[in-house]
Amino acid sequence: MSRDLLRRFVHDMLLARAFEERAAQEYTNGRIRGFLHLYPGEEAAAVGVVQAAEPSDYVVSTYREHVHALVRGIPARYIMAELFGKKDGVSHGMGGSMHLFDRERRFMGGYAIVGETFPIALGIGYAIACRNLPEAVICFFGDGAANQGTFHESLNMAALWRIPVLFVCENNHYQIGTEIHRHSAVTDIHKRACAYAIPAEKVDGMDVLTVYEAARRALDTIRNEGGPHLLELETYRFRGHSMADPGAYRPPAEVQAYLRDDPLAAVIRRAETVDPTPGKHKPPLTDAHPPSPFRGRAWEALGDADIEALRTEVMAVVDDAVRFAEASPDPTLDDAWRDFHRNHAQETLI
Amino acid sequence: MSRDLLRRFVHDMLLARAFEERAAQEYTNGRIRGFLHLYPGEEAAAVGVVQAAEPSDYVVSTYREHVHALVRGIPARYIMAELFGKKDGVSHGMGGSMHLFDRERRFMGGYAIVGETFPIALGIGYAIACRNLPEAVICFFGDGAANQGTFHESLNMAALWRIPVLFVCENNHYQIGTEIHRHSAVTDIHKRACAYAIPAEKVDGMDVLTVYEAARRALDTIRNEGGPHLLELETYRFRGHSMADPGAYRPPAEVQAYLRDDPLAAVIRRAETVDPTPGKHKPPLTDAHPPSPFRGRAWEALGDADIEALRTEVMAVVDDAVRFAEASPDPTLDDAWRDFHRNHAQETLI
Amino acid sequence: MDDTTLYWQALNRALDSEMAADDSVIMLGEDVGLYGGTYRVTEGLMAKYGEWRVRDTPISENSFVGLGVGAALAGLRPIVEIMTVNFALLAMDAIVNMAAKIPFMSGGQFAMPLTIRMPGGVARQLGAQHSQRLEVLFMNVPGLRMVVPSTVQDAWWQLRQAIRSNDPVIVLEHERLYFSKGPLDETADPPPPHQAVVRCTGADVTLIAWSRMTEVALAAARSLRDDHVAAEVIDLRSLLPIDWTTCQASLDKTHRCLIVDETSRFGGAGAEIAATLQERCFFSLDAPIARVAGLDIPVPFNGALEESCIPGERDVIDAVHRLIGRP
Amino acid sequence: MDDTTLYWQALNRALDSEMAADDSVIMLGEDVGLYGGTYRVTEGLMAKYGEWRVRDTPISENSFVGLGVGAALAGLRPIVEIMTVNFALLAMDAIVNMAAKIPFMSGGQFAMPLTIRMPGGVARQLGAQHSQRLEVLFMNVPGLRMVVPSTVQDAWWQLRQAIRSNDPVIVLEHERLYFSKGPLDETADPPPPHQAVVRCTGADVTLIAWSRMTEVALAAARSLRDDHVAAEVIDLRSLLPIDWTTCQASLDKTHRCLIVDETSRFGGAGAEIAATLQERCFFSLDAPIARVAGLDIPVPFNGALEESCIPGERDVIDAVHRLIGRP
Ligand SMILES: Cc1ncc(C[n+]2csc(CCOP(=O)(O)OP(=O)(O)O)c2C)c(N)n1
Ligand SMILES: Cc1ncc(C[n+]2csc(CCOP(=O)(O)OP(=O)(O)O)c2C)c(N)n1
Ligand SMILES: [Mg+2]
Ligand SMILES: [Mg+2]
Repeated sequence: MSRDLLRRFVHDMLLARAFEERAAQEYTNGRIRGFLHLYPGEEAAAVGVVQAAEPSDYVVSTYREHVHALVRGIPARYIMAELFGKKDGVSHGMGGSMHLFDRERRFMGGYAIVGETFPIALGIGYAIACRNLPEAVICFFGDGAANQGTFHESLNMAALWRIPVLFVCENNHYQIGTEIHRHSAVTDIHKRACAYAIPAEKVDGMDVLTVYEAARRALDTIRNEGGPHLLELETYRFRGHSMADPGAYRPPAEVQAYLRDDPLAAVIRRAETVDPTPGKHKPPLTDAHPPSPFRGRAWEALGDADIEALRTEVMAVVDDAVRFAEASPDPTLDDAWRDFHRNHAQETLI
Repeated sequence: MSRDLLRRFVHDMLLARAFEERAAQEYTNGRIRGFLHLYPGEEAAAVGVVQAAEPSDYVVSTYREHVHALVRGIPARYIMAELFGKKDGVSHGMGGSMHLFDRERRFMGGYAIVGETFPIALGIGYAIACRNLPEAVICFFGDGAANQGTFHESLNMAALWRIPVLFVCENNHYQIGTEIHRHSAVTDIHKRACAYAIPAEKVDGMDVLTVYEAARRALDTIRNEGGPHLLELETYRFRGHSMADPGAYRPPAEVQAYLRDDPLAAVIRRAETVDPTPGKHKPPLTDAHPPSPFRGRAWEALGDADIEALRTEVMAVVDDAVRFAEASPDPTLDDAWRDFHRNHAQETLI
Repeated sequence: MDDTTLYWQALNRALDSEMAADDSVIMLGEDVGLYGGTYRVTEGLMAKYGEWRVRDTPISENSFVGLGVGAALAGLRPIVEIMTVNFALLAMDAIVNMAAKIPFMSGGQFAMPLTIRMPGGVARQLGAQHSQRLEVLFMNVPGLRMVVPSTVQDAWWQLRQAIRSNDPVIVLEHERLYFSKGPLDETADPPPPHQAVVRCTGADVTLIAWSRMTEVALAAARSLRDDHVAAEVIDLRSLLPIDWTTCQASLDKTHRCLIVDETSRFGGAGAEIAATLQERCFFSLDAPIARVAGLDIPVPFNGALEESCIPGERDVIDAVHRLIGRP
Repeated sequence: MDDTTLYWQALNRALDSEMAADDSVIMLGEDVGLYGGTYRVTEGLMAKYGEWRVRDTPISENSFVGLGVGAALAGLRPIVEIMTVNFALLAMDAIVNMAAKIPFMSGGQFAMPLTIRMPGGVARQLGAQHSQRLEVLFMNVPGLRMVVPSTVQDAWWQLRQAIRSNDPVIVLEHERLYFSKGPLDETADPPPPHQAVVRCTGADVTLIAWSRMTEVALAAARSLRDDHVAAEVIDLRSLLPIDWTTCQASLDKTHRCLIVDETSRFGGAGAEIAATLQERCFFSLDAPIARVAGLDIPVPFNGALEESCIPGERDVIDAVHRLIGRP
């Protein structure tokens, strides 16, 4: 684990949090409308997994995808502009919050019908396998999505033909207001992969390093041995399902408990105190007192000042994104028709 | 195992075979048209399971359902008439071979879209559970159907709410021309129930007694403890998928091997030679020579004459069925409209 | 009779009253129970009737609608809520291949007392996947019925009628109507569920609308009155079947007809209305039957573009002017 | 140019020629590989192109059509066979919510070179669930195209054009056409895929048909000639979009129009045709646009009843007589 990577994680998680909180504000201000599904609490999932991917890998996501898009490298400006429905939005204001697409960065869309990410990822993976390329597809989905028929259908095909897809379940325990024990007979989503003989594991989705390492391992296996893999990340959303949902169905004590487990606070704590390069040190000798994993501030750790600088940096990025989105023009109906017809404009048919 | 029951099995299996072979003939004669999916080879499944059910249980089946209907007690006449598309058919000539319905006998339909039996059975089971009745639903499906999304969706709900459904997979290893290893990543269908924590087992689907006992046990559990159960019956269809399919994709050696395992021949052999009331005898003492399960003809077994009589009986039933079907009039368009409007004719709306 | 009932409240009371009246009425759908329904329509019912009669489901549309079909076969009267019509695309097999066909395929042995509730229409910036108007998916399916209540009173009447019907009935609600207000008389006798109603009389032109477009048509009719154009507004109330008699009577009087259709124009719901009415009223028409309808494009997210994709008051007024040949 | 090609063979050659020409063309569906397709359309292709390009799928319609969508996003040109249109009801989410919308929702970033092949129509006693005509399911979906070849030559042309298109194109074949025969010229230049064609000229009445109904209309036209009625038969060839120009030109000449529609009448495909043509041709029409169409009932299994549920030559002749006011 290099210092740069740790820095990267802290940066991404700060940016993710700041971006989403600002989006919430802009929604309250009435500058964003429609459904707005925010990600606070789940940042370690997107950051850990997407950072583990290569630029040549593909990412397929849901309606809760701003952070996946951000971490994938889509500038905050274009995402915010899309949330505002503006012409410079990443989908030209045609898609909106739930439908971010970026062809160049292989960000293959946010999908708003639960369960769509499975076949889309399967198809992209099929194209990869067909051509025998060393690429993989990352397919995000929620715990609720695991009950859609496409989960089952797509996992079967992925296993059958050994398609390089990393299925990533962001298990936040809720399908809107329905807690997982009330929507699934088997609540360990990764265990369901047994029905398709797909290797699967569950890891702590509140810890970005753990997520990153698990994703890395899974992607290595996919690249070396082929075939799909499933990763279940246990996580939690701090907010309601969308801006329209106060989340009243959750016991306050539950929310409080998870808030104490905030993945953003955790990564900062870690960055400030844990030596990010354990490999360089010898393992501690056996001792009567088990050695503490904390060493005080390690020489390669990030200091308060570093964190502060990152905070300032992401705030500037988000401010800039809002200014940019505001300034961007509304698309016209002509723009809409042009986007609609773009792909068959110069089509030659035989 | 009573002699009556064994006799019943032999009778049903003979009838099933004779009915289906005759239907094939009538198809060749041009008196039956459309898709015709026959059952020879799989009789032990329908007979063993449906005989294990109570009259108050419900049966839901597929397009390959003539034998389920016969065993359920629908007279061969009405089934054959339906295959002929006649007015006295069990569905009045409106349904056809794939859509046999008999409300009175709780035969809840043959469904021609693969995967439909799951939600239908789930819904009937829901109604039972709602009212807390000691009834169960038997839901037939093929190995190919296990890849339809509804399998997964419905099993999850059945497990979650403990719905009394016995899911019965007739695993004949083929989805039309696609062998199971080419359509399923996990070919032991019963193992897929692990994804829903549904108790499941696989038994020899070529042996009617085994099937009957497994179904009985499963239904007992369902009635006593609630919740669904899954039974996988390993079987084989001797014919092509439907009359339109010569089945050329199957190696002749494979077909030959299964033909030697004919469940009809097996039950007759057993009826003639095996004591059908093992409970009455003491277990054999330990011995250097393991005792043979065969005892020569036991006193309660069926003799050649009994079998011949049954053969004659079922032939007469099938002949009668064909005569009846032939004689039955075609339904008129008025009949069709009447059936179509039957249920809202006297409707009172508020 | 009070004047302050919201559309969702009328639906909620209709559900409550039918569940109270008949034990075999059950309800299921995503978040209909504990959460009380995305649009509050099922609020309070789980607490009152218990989880076996008000069931929260997993996200498994095809199977839980199919569950409703099976339960109807076994004698319950299920009401299935699909959260929005857009997800009905996942349940088409259950609706079209099962619910609509079983009663007939069984030779009339089985009834299908199934109600499927769902909101459709363009709401506010929900994006292309969540802004569909899918009326036509069901209109061409013999065996189904579909009601499209536009008022609070009709929401109350038509939902109750749907629940009591032995046919599968789709109750197509509208996301932008849930919080609309109107009078509700719970004791008044309803018209038949498929009967159209004249919401405003006039002799110059007939506007035919349903669901939310009724209020757009009525607003246009009010403005047109200032231009001395008397528009008659028909609210179809049901799209399957359609009450041709009421339409024909109006066209025989006005000789001109404009259909106000929120679905995309090409192949939309308005097509059947125009096709049948031109056939029935050809010789009394002074002009072709016109349609003002949704644009043939997926709905853009941008708010202004979204509005311009569906008919508004101005579009209706302009179309009427074109139709009657005034500038 | 030979005269003995079967419709399925033309499709088979079209697939072969496109797969040979372009490595990115792949194919998938139930039993398309080893089995060679239920109607032989894909015969021999797996042996030639291998299983990665000709893939047998499990029974998972929504996901394997969705697979096609994903593969198209990643640069392949997938051809998905749905065994019959009836199973498309399971794949509506992939077709309507994904394939039709992604190119637009992405602001035009992605093309969707996806072809979906499937047979529709009433075949021979397949029962209500297997006898659907679902044209309208797709007509109201902006972003899709749909061609409906009625001849061997068109099967060859239009399938190849579909594969080469960057839009999602539905190729709606017909179960009763696969074994019909006709001439095939593999070298001739095709008209645009959505252009309608006049199959037989006449000045008294225009019959508009597509897919198998074209041959029914043509047979009726031949019989009508004996009654001294000259019917012009238009084969639409495409239902999305529809070539209005060709239709309008004909109606301006004949002043009468009958639509021959195999779909159920109410809300069927013919509705849009009638609705638009009465609008465009109102002042040149001598009679309302008429439709002869499928009955509004699920298709009964009984063979004679089945036939009486869809238009036959006699129905067309009778309707023409009614339309031109002769007994
Ligand atoms: C097919 C479908 N059904 C229902 C919905 C409405 N809906 C949107 S999000 C959601 C819950 C999804 O839960 P989960 O998959 O756990 O994802 P999370 O929102 O928790 O990230 C539901 C029911 C939908 N968008 N699509
Ligand atoms: C949804 C759907 N897809 C495809 C078909 C066509 N089809 C009919 S039977 C069948 C194979 C089913 O195999 P299986 O479930 O194993 O049952 P079996 O025929 O072997 O009894 C297929 C693909 C169908 N009827 N429904
Ligand atoms: Mg969740
Ligand atoms: Mg099978």
